[in-house]
Amino acid sequence: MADTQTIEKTRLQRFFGSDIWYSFTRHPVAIVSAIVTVVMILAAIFAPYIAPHNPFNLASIDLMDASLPPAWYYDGDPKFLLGTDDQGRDILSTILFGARISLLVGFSSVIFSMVVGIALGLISGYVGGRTDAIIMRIADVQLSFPAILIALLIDGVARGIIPKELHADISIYVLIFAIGISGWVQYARTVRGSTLVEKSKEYVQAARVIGIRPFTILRRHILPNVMGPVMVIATIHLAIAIITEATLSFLGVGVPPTTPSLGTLIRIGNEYLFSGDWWITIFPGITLVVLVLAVNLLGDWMRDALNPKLR
Amino acid sequence: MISFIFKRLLQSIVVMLTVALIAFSMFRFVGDPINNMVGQDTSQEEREALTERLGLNDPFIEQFGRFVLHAAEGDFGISYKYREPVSKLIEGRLSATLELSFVSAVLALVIGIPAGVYTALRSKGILSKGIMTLSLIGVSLPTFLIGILLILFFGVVLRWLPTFGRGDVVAIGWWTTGFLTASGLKSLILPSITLALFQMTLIMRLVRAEMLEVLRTDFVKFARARGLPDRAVHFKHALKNTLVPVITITGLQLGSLIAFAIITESVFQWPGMGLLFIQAIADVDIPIMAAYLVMIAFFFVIINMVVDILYYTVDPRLRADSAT
Amino acid sequence: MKLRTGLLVAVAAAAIAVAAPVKAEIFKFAFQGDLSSLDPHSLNESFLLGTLGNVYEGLALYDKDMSVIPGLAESWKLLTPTTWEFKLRKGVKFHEGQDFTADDVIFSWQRAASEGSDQKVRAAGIKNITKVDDFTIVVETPAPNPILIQDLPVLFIMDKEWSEEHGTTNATSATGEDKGNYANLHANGTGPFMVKSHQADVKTIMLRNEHYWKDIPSNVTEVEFTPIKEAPTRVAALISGELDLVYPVPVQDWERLDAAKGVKALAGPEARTIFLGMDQSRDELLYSNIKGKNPFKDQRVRAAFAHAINLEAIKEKVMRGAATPTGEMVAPQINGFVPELNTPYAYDPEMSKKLLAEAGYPDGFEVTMDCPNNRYVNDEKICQAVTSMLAKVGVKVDLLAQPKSKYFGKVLETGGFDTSFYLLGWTPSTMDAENALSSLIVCRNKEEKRGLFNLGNYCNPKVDELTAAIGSETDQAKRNAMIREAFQIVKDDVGYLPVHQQPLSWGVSDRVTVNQRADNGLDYRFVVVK
Amino acid sequence: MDLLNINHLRIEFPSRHGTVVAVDDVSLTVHPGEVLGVVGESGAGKSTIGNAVIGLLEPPGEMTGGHILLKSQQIDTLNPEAKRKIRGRRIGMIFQDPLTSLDPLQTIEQQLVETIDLHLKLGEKKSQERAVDLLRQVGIPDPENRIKNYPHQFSGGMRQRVVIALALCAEPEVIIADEPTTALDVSIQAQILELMRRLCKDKQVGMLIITHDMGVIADITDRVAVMYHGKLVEEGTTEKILGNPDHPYTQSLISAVPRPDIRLRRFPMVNYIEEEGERAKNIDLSTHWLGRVRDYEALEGPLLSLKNLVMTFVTKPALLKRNRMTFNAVDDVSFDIGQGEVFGLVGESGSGKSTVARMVCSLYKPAAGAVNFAGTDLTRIKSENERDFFRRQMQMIFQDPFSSLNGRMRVLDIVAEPIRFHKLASSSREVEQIVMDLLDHVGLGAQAALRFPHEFSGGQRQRISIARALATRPRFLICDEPTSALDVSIQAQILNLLKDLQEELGLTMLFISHDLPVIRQMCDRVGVMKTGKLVEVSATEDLFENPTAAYTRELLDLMPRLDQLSHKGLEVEAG
Repeated sequence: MADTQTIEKTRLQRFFGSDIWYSFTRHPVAIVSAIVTVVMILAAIFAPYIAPHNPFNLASIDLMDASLPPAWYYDGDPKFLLGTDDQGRDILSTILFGARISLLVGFSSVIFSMVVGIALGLISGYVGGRTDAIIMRIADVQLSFPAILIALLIDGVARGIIPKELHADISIYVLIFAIGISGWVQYARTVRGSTLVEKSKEYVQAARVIGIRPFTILRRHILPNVMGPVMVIATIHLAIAIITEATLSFLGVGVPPTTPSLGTLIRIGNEYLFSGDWWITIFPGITLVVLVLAVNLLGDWMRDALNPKLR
Repeated sequence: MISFIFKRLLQSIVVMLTVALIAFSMFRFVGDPINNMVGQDTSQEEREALTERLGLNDPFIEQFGRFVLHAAEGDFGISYKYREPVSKLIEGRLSATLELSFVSAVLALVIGIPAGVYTALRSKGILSKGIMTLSLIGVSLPTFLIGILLILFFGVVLRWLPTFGRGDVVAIGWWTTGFLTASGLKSLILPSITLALFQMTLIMRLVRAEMLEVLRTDFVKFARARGLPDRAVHFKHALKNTLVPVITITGLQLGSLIAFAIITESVFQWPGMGLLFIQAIADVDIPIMAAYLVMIAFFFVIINMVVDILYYTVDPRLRADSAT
Repeated sequence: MKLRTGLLVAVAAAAIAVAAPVKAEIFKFAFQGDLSSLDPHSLNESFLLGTLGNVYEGLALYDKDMSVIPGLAESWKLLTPTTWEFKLRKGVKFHEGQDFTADDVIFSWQRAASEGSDQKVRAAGIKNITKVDDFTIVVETPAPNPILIQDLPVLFIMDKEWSEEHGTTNATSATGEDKGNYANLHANGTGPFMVKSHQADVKTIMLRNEHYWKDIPSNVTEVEFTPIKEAPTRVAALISGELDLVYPVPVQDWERLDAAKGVKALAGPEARTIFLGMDQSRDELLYSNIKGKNPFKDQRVRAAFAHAINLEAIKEKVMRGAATPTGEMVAPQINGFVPELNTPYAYDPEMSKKLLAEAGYPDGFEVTMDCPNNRYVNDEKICQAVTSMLAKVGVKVDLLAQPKSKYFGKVLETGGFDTSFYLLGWTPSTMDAENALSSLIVCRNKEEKRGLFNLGNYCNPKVDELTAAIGSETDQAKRNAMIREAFQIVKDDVGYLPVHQQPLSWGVSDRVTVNQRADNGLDYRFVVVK
Repeated sequence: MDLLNINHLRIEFPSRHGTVVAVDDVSLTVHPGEVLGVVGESGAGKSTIGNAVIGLLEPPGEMTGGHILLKSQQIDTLNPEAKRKIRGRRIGMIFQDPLTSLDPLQTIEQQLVETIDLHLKLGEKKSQERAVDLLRQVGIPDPENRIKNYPHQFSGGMRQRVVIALALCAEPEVIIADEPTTALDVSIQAQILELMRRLCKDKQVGMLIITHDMGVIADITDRVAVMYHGKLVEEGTTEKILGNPDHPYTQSLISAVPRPDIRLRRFPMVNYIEEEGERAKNIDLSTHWLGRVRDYEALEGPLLSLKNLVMTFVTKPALLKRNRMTFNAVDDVSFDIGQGEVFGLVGESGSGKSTVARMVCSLYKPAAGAVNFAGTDLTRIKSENERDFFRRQMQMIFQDPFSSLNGRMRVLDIVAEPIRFHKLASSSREVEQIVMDLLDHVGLGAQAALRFPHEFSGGQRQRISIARALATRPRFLICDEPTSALDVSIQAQILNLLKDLQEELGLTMLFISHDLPVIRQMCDRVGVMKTGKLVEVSATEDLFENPTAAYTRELLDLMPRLDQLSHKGLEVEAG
């Protein structure tokens, strides 16, 4: 028994021993984008502590500071490194807080569609028959409603049925729901596909011979084995979700400008592109591009490393 | 084959009805249309009278029934805002959106597929890595920002291309086309690029992924073993097999072009259905919204059917199945 | 039909013929909204009326400075306090050749009052019209109406026979009962320009009416209008030289326009006053953390708000110096404007805090503010600025900014005046202070249709009395005195918080000169292409 | 005169774990009209040689030594274009799986003509004629019409014929066949091998057959080269190698081949490649949990008795019943298995033998008939909980050791799962102990418990699934092709293990295989299945010595004759 301890490997060790990790260490691009992503996520999480100002604290905003250029310009104010927007908010801070919201929306909606998609995918893949047919039909209908349209409608409905005074508070959840609900199909289809493959494998039959109940089989046996491709989709979906949020904010749907996301910042800034206050758009724009690009590149590498069929 | 198409048709109708139902049940919540139909000092009584006459007080199912019956005859009612038959409005906008989507689709395919093939064949090459990264930047920027930057650069700074609209169009029956005039073609450039970028990237990546799959298969290896030159292996065998799965997804993607056009159209003031729709949402012009969504669904089912038929013609295995 | 097209062609041909020496001058412009209909009675909305004002005309017209001058009526006089006599202009022809007579006036008035018309309110200002002869009519008003004339420039005259021929004797209604009203897509007025083609929300082209009854200062032969919703696209189109005029232009883009060569910003104060309103009628605010009572009922709280808002800052930063801060509910262009009341409440946060403390809210309170985000110039930004300014005196404002359709659906009568604190803009459609008083300031009274836009229901009986008197006082001097008194009361009560007169903000190419009318209307007659 | 010379070939695969030498100093020679067999077990590097010869080494593999001569012209140094010209033209290649070797989107005509025209420049017309002619040569009936078909319209055997035709397109001098029959049924295999041998002789082509199957070797080759871990351990005439091998590896390999003609007690000396599991401690079954008397009531009569089992699959689903297309995978099958008996079920793929197994352990619900186990009809049981009681008594061992274990779970959890599920142990401590003992008992050693499946070889994995099967202390074990995915020597080990366990624990077994020799080694009685029907049931010895059913005789005739194999050191069981 003594030697078993030495043989035992923690999951972490396994990970670092794995081919994934190896191929990661061999991909400078992947490493860089991973670092960028992590840094941005951390920055977003700790925005309240690292941001020089709190753009959401209205009392601290002074309209007289509005539209100041970045600090290195002669009429810039050292207090505001990247300048201020039309309301006198510090761009750097708004970016930090904005990224926070964009990422919140992105992650939450991805998780949302992941949960829904995986659940439905597992069920229709494992149960098959009518259930499968029905779920897949729903998926088809859903597919004939492009993401943006769904989001637009759902937002419209939400604003219709939810008490108006709550809008500002719940708009972000509406957004998450709207973006999330439009994304589940891809997961469902992928998971269904790999579930069909896995369920025919003998380890599943072995479990059934033992008597394990379907739910346990799905949870303990199939789920872990279908997560690979899901993770890849999730990464790329995260990028798309963030962009979608931005796009929606352009169409006037989305979080209130008092608590702007990166997308909202860019939309607001758009109105100043011609007026020469370029920093109001460009800095959030760059942040968004870098973030999404990093996430996408990460997904790219993962796709090639795991090489699942993305269907 | 016939029975197959028939079955698909039935499905399509079901899908469209569902879409109509969902869409329709949502409209009741998007706001009160009356405010946009009257001026500021119109009295409450008149507003209520209008609501009544529009049948907005009828039970939901009744409204829906009415809508479906009329829609079946191609009558989507009268736009609240423009006070014209919606069918005429859409008729006037359809060609704009379709031409834009068409050009973008062609762009996306003509650039996307070869790029995908190239990056798959030279997956280690510097150039293809470059293409991959570059293509990502296209999807990392919100469409509207891309559009505005294009306008700013090519329209305002360089003054090469028009910044808005369709330019001069030629009417052929109710169909208006910008293909026949210089200004029409010039006006197409910026919007179609803006619209195509996203799909282009998706298609390219899809083709690449599939191609890599196919290149791993035995029959490709065997084709090599038969001494076939790379050209034949890649384009005669690999590519054809790649396209089979690509067809479906691409089909859907192109379908969503029509919907994505919303943003592009509002940035470039492109007089298409998307612009009409986004405008309608702001004005709560329910008949237009309903018609638009049904149209979109319609296009999707059509595209889906075309895709399936393509599938059958491309893949003999399916043909055999359908035969039995 | 055949005949008329013939006529039209003839007219057009003649137009070319006469214009022969002058070379074709095409004037292209864009506006943020679109021309939803060509029917002059379909919608009571400023852009629609302003644009159709070039095609149709009323008995009276606006001059460059919006002063009212004779139009299709050569002259008018008051017979009794409630009856007027109008002498109509002879020899005026509609675009399609029909003659203009008294019957057309009566018909148009009836049509304006018809089902589906959005001009009912104006039509209701007239009780009856009797035809004396083809070119003389007598108009009866329900009550003495000193400002009847103010309504006439937008009460457009259509041709009777033309309308009957095309079955458009009723105004275009949105209900679709009349599938596609002819007048909705076709126009036949007496104005200086005639519609050549119109595709809703896409493009409208108008031609010069060479047979206009008086000469047109403009040298424009063709006007091309395109709606462009997105501000950046609009501005880009102007700078890139594709258009001669775009409006509105975001005020922050002025510098850019002036910097760019070949274009400039054209600004001016609009007759519209932007103001903030507070719910002063309910015993408890709908959206506030104060329960059991309504802070806004306390004059000190309203005053505190007034002193907390830095109108100068809003002017400088939000409006880029383009607005005129004001303390009055009507603009200088409005008949009855009182210059000395125009000075805003002083910006004094300390005073504001003090007043709040006195009123029993030392730590302020919470309230939700309703705000449109696509109706007025930088409306949402103004609201944001206000929220942060009030935050500094301890009042926490939750901002609910929505597109105009949703916003009006909530705060107007339809939504049951569902608001506690809101931003609104108002241009008296009659260009007379009485309209502002009776719509915005008198106690709300559904039955008598008064104060229906007094969303917060500020209510002071004294003001009501005055307003009633003003409504029927025909002696201008007396009338203005009463208006002054009424506004003085409102100001002392702090019934409203006026913000500013918002600027007209146009972008114009150097190749044209235009006349910017205070109601943001574009009168093609005064467009000259260099 | 030599046709193909491979001299001191060395091929390396650099990898993150250091360079792997796949082929190490191998020299081979092929003469015209001669079939050289390269035999070895997985990982021996035999396929790599084939790829090297046609110049299609999978990256990152590279030739780091030796050279390859075709008609004494060195070809490994040629430029890619020149190599390509040789492929198909002078060296034909046949791959293992006919199902995936052909482009599904092109008719076989297109593929044939493409190749012919490419190499022989005959032009469209001539090429087509030649294509038809080739198909006729490889024995495809009605070639004129069949040539228009797509691959999916051919059966596996037919496709392999097409593949061969493709390989022969340009009259190559050498043909390299990599496991050409592994994916095929015995009967087809025989035909294909016959075809290949004939062609080889007629056309005086030199053939290099790469296989792991001694049967194939015995059937078709003239000379044999035995490879082990990339090295050539022995080469000689087929008789020599099979009849009287010198190298110990070859000997163990030969001794591990299941004999169709005799029944062995155990496979001797099969531990050359992989330690045949040594048990660290011999547990005393009389006292140990594993051997503890199971609470099954004794019963007389058979333990399992199948009555008129029928299984129906829907091939074309439809809403209306009459539109559905169905076929009976199992059609009216009945047989008994007495306690302690090992019953074999043999038949070709698609004969329905696995379906029977799955019905027995209620993975499938029979369309008709009864599965009586210990007197109870399992098909009548409604509640899952009630069924669990029987699930515990019967367990199953699957074919594919790679897919039969969940790669995400530790061996401990895999083996413990049934114990925990059926609550067969009181404490988790005890569970662990049991698992350790089980693993030790199947010859893996206790420390295996904490590893993950991917750290084990195929044989070891199969041991793990055996341990899992035993973990419910079953009285009845179903083995569905338990060794057909394993190398022959590993197979021998596993078969030994199963024999031992069966004796120790007095297990009753249903042993399913397509491989008659294996059946002969394992079973007491045998049932032969053909297309869902049971054609014969009889005691093993009778079946092999004097079969009654015609189909059985057919199968026996098609069996590769291995009579020239050496009997050195085998102990034959008294039949």
